[in-house]
Amino acid sequence: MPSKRIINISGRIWKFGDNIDTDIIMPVKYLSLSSIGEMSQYAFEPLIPDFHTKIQPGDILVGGENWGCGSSREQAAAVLKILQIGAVIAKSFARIFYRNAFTNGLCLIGQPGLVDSVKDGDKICIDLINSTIQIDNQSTTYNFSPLSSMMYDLLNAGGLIPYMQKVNSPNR
Amino acid sequence: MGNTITEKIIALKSEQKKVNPGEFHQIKVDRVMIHDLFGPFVIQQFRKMGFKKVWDPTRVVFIFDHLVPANTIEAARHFQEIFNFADKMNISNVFEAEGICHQIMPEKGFVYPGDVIMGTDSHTCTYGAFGSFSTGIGYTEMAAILGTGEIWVKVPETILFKLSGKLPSGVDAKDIILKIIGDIGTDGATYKTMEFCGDGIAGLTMSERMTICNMAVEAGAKNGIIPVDKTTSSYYYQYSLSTDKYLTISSDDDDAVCHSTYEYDLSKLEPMVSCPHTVGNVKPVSKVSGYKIHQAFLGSCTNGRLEDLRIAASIIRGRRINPQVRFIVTPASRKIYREAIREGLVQILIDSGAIVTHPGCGLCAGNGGIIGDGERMISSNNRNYIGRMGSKDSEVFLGSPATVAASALTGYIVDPREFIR
Amino acid sequence: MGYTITEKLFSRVSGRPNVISGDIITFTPDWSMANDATAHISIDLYRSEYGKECVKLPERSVLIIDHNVPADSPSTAWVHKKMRNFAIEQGMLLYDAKGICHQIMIENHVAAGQIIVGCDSHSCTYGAIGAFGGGIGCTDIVYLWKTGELWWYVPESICIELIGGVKEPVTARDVILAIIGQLGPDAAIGRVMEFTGVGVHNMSIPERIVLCNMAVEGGAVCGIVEPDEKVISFLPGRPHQFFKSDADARYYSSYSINLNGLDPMIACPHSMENIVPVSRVEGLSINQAFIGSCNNGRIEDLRAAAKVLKGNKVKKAVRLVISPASINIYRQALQEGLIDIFLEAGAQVLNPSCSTCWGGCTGLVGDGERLISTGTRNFKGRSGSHKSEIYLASAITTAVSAIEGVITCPVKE
Amino acid sequence: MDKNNKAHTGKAWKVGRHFDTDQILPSQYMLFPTIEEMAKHALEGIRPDFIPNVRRGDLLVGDENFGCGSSREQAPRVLKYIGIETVIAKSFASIFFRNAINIGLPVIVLPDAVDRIREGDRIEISFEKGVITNKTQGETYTFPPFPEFLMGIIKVGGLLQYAKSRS
Repeated sequence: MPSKRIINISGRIWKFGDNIDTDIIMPVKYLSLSSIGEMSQYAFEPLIPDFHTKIQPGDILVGGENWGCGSSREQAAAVLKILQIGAVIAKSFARIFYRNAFTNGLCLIGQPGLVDSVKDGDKICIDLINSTIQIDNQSTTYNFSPLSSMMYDLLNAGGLIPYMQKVNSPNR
Repeated sequence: MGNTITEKIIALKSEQKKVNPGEFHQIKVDRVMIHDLFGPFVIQQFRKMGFKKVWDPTRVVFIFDHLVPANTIEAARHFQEIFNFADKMNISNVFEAEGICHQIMPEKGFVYPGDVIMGTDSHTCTYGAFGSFSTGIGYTEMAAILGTGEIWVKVPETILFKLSGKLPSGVDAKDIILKIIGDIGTDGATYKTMEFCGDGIAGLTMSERMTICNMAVEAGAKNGIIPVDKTTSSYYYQYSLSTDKYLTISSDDDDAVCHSTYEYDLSKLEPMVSCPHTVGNVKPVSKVSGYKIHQAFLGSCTNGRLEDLRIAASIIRGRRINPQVRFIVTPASRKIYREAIREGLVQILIDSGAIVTHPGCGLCAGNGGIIGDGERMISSNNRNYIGRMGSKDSEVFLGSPATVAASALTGYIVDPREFIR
Repeated sequence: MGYTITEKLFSRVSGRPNVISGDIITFTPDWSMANDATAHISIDLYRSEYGKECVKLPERSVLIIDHNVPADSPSTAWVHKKMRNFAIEQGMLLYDAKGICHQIMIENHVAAGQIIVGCDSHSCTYGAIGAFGGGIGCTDIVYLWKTGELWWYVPESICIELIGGVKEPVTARDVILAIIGQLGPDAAIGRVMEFTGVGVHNMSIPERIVLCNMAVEGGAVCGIVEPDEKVISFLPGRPHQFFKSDADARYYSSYSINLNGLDPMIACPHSMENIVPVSRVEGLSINQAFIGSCNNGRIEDLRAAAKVLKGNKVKKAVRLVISPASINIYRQALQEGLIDIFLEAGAQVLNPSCSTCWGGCTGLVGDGERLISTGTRNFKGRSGSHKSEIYLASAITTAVSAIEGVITCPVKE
Repeated sequence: MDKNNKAHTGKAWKVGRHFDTDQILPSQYMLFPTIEEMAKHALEGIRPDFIPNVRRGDLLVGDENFGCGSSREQAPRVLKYIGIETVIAKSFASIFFRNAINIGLPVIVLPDAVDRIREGDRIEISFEKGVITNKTQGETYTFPPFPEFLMGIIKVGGLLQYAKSRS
C-alpha cells in the first residue's frame, strides 16, 4: 500500500454526454482478448476511435447522467485506469461501474453542477481533502460530497488487489 | 420502525440487529456465479491477491453461456482456464452450454429466498424474483469473495412499486418493467433497491417475476426484489428442488421507510417498447408501429423462457414470418429447449421460418445475429445500446415476446394485441 | 471411341458433339450458385464493372447464405445485406439461413444430366445425382452473370471401381477417406473421380453424396456416379436425363478398391495424406467433436450419431457440436426425436450452417485443442486456431469419441 | 506480368506440398470488406515472416497441389494484391488454377524449376519467351506456353477484361 495519501488530482478535460454505457467504454467483442492492455486500444471505439492515442496520462473524463450504465464488465473501469485516466467526474454513476472503478483505484466524483460549465481541454484540479474542484480561469469553486472512507481507502491502496495482497501478506 | 426485505437480508448476513440505508457493512455471501466471459479475469485477480484456496467450493458456480458456441479462438482458452481452476479448487459446479447463467442458477437450485448471491454479470439482480438479495459485481471483487466469502455493501434505499390489477391479454411482464423504466429513467433507481409488491405481483408467474427483476439494473438499481409467496415455493416443487435452505424473510413491513413509492394499475397497461439507443426511451408500441424491421430476436435472460416461447408460438402458429425478416429464437436453457421441443413449440417456430439456436446468451452478448448498417431489430432482450447487437448505424427496439413475434410476422413493429388468439 | 459421363455432359451443354477431355469449351450451366463466403466480392466486382445492368439468367442463379449464420459481426451482416439486395434487384433465387449450399441445391434444384457450377469447392457433390458439379471463383461467376457463359477445360476421368461393401459402423465416409488415403490428395488433380462398380451402386444416394462431396479433397474437379433408379426415387418428380460412360470410354487411370472388411478411417492433421484406420490413433484426448457439414450433416448421419448417443453423456469438458445440414434435416431430426437425444446427451445443437467445418464464425477450436470432425477438411487452422489439430472421421466414430473423450474406434476387436 | 510483358526480378518464397487456401487466407478474414484488409493476413498462420518482408515482384514457389481446398478467389486475389508476380508449382488445384488465370495472375506448372529454386533466390521471368532465369544460381528453366485461349485471358489482364475486349 503506498504510504502517501492522495490529496489532489489535476488534469485536462474530455467531455462526454449522458448514459455513457459499458458497451461504449469497452465493446463486448474485445472482452475475450487476453489482457486489459490489449483491450484498452479499443476503449470508446464506438464513439472515439483510437481514443488511446489521443489522450494523455492524467486526463479527466467528464460525463452527464448515469455514467457506466450497463454490464458488470470491470474491463470498462480497468481500461480507464490502464490508460492512466486521472478521474471521472459525472452527474451520476451507474452503481456497478462505481464499485468497479474504486476496486481498480480509479477515482470517481459525482458533481452535477460542474459538468455543464466546462468544455473539452479545460484544466481542473480536484481537492480530495476539502472535497472541492477548481477550474483554471474560473473563479467558482465546486463542492462535492466527500468520498466515503471505504472508497478513499481503496483509492489510496491502489485498488482492491493491493488491499487484499496486504491481507494475505505473510508479514501481516 | 420496520425494514424492507433487502435491509432484513443485509442485517441477517452482516450479523446486525438492524441496518439503515447509507451504512456500509461487510456481509457473508451465500453463493457466487461466474460466467465464461470473465472467469479467467477472476482467476487472475484471485492469484494476484495471494489467495490459495476458495473459501467454499460448494458455493461457487461457473457457467459457460456468453461464449458458447465458441465464435472466437480465444473463447476456448476461457473454457480451459476455468476447467483447470475448478479442478484445482474442487469446484464441481461447472455448467457448459447448459443455458444462460440467470436461468441456470434457479433451475439447478442455486437460488433461495433470503440468500445473498453475487455474480459477475449485471443481470444477477434477476434472482430477486425468488426473494434473494442478488447483484452484479466486477471480477476483482469476485476474486475477493472467492478468497474471503464476504463483500462490503452500502445498504440501499428502497423504492417501492405497488402493482395492482391484472394484465390485459397481449400485455406481459416485459411491458410492466419497460413502463416503469420509462417513467423513472435509466438512472431512476441508481444504487437503490426496486421492491415490487401488491396483488398485481402476486398474480405473476416466476418467469414473469424474473423478467421484471432482471431489468431492475436497467433503471440503475442495485437489486430488484419480490416478496416470497406461494408462487415462489411452488417453483421449488415444480423443479424438484430441495427446500431445506428455504428461508422466509417476512415480507415488507408496513412501516418500513422507503425512498419513494410508485403505484401501477396493471389492467391499464399497454404493450411498450424501448426505442434506440437507451432503455429509458420507452413508448407505447402504438407510437412506433409501422416501423419496418429486418430482424426479430426472442431470447436472453429477460425473455427466453418457456412461457415466452409459448407466447411467440401461439401468435405464430400456422403463419409464416415475413420473408424479409430473420427471426432468431434462442431458448434460455437446455431444459427449456427440450421442453419447447416436447410441446411442439420448436416445430411451430421452425415451420414459420424462424432460426432456433443453441441455448446461451447468443445475440444479446453479440454472438450470432448481428445486424448491419441501417438495419432495425425488435428484440426481447434487455439492452438496446449502440453497437451491442449490430453495426453502430443499426437500431434496436426492445419489446415483449408477443410484440417481437407479431412484428416478425408483419415485418414491421406492431401492437401484438390484434394477434392474440 | 467411347466417352465418359463427364464428356457427354459437356457435349450436351456446349451443343457440340464428341467433346473430349482436354477441350476448352464455353457453355451455359444449368445452375450457378454463390454463397456468403465469397459472394460479396462477386457482387462488388459485378457492380463496379457493370453497375445496374441485369444479370443474364437470374432464374438459374442461386444465392445462398450459409457460411456465417446468424451473422457474427457487422461486416458479415453487411455481406448478407449485400446478397439480399442483389438477389431482389436481379430477381435471383435466395436461400437465407436455410442450410448448407450443397444440401439446399440438391434438395431444390440439382437434376441428373445437368452441369452446375458453384462458388464453393464442394460443388463436386452434385455428381452423386448424375450431374456434373464444379467449383468456380468470383470472377468466373461475375463473367457468368454477365454473359450467361463460362469457359471450362473438359476434364479427364479416373475410374474408381468399388468392390464389395461396408457394414455399420463403417460408412460411406470411411470409404471416401480410405479412397483418398490410398490414392493421395493430389491423385486426381484436375480430373473427375468416377465411381463405378457394385460397391457404389449398392449405396444409397446420401451415401453417394458423401463420396462425391469429398472428391475435391483428392484433388478432383468432380466426383460422379452413373445415375440409376435410386436417383428418381430420391428426387421424385424432378426432370432428369441419364448419361452413362461407354464401355470403351477413355480414363486417365483406373483403380479397384475392395470395401469388404474396411476399417473405420480417420484423416490426421494436417492433410489428407495422413489417413489411417481409427484404431491407429485411438486414445488421443479431444476437446471438441463436430457432426455436420455438407459431407456428413444429413439425416442418415444424425440418426447414426443419435443411436450412439442415446442414453449416454458427452464427456465432461468435451464440446459436442452438432449442426444439421439444412432446415429440412433439422425438422426431420426434430420429428424423429434426434434433437432431444442430442440435447440430453449434452451436445450443442446449432442452427443449420457451415459452422465448425468452415471455421469462420462459430463452433471454433482454440490453441492447443484437438477436434474430431465430420467436416470436409483438416487443414491447419481450418476450424479456428492455427495451433489446433483436426481429425476427420465418420459421424459414428465422432459420436463414440465424444462420449469417451478420446478418439475411439467404433469397432472393437 | 505488366502490360508490356517486361521481365521482373523478384525473390522466391518457397512453401510445401498441398499448400491450401486456408493457409493463403484463413476463413476468419474472408468477410473483411476489402482485399487490402484481407491481404494483411495472407499466410499469417504458416509464414508470419511473409507479410512484413514480401516485396512487389516476388514469387511463390509451391510443390504439388498448390492452392488445394476451397474455391475462395480471395486466395489468389490477396497474392496479386500483395504484388506476387507468379506462382510456380509442380501442380495446382484446379479451382485455384482457374481463379488465378481469371484474375490475371499467371501460374506456371514446372516441376524441375520447383526442385531447383531455393528460398530467397532472385528470379526473373519472361512470359513472352517462356523462360525463368534463376539469377542467384545462374540457371534457366523453360516452360511451355499457355494454351491460346488462356493466354488470351492472361494477356488482357483477366476474364472480365477479356469479356470487355470481346464486346
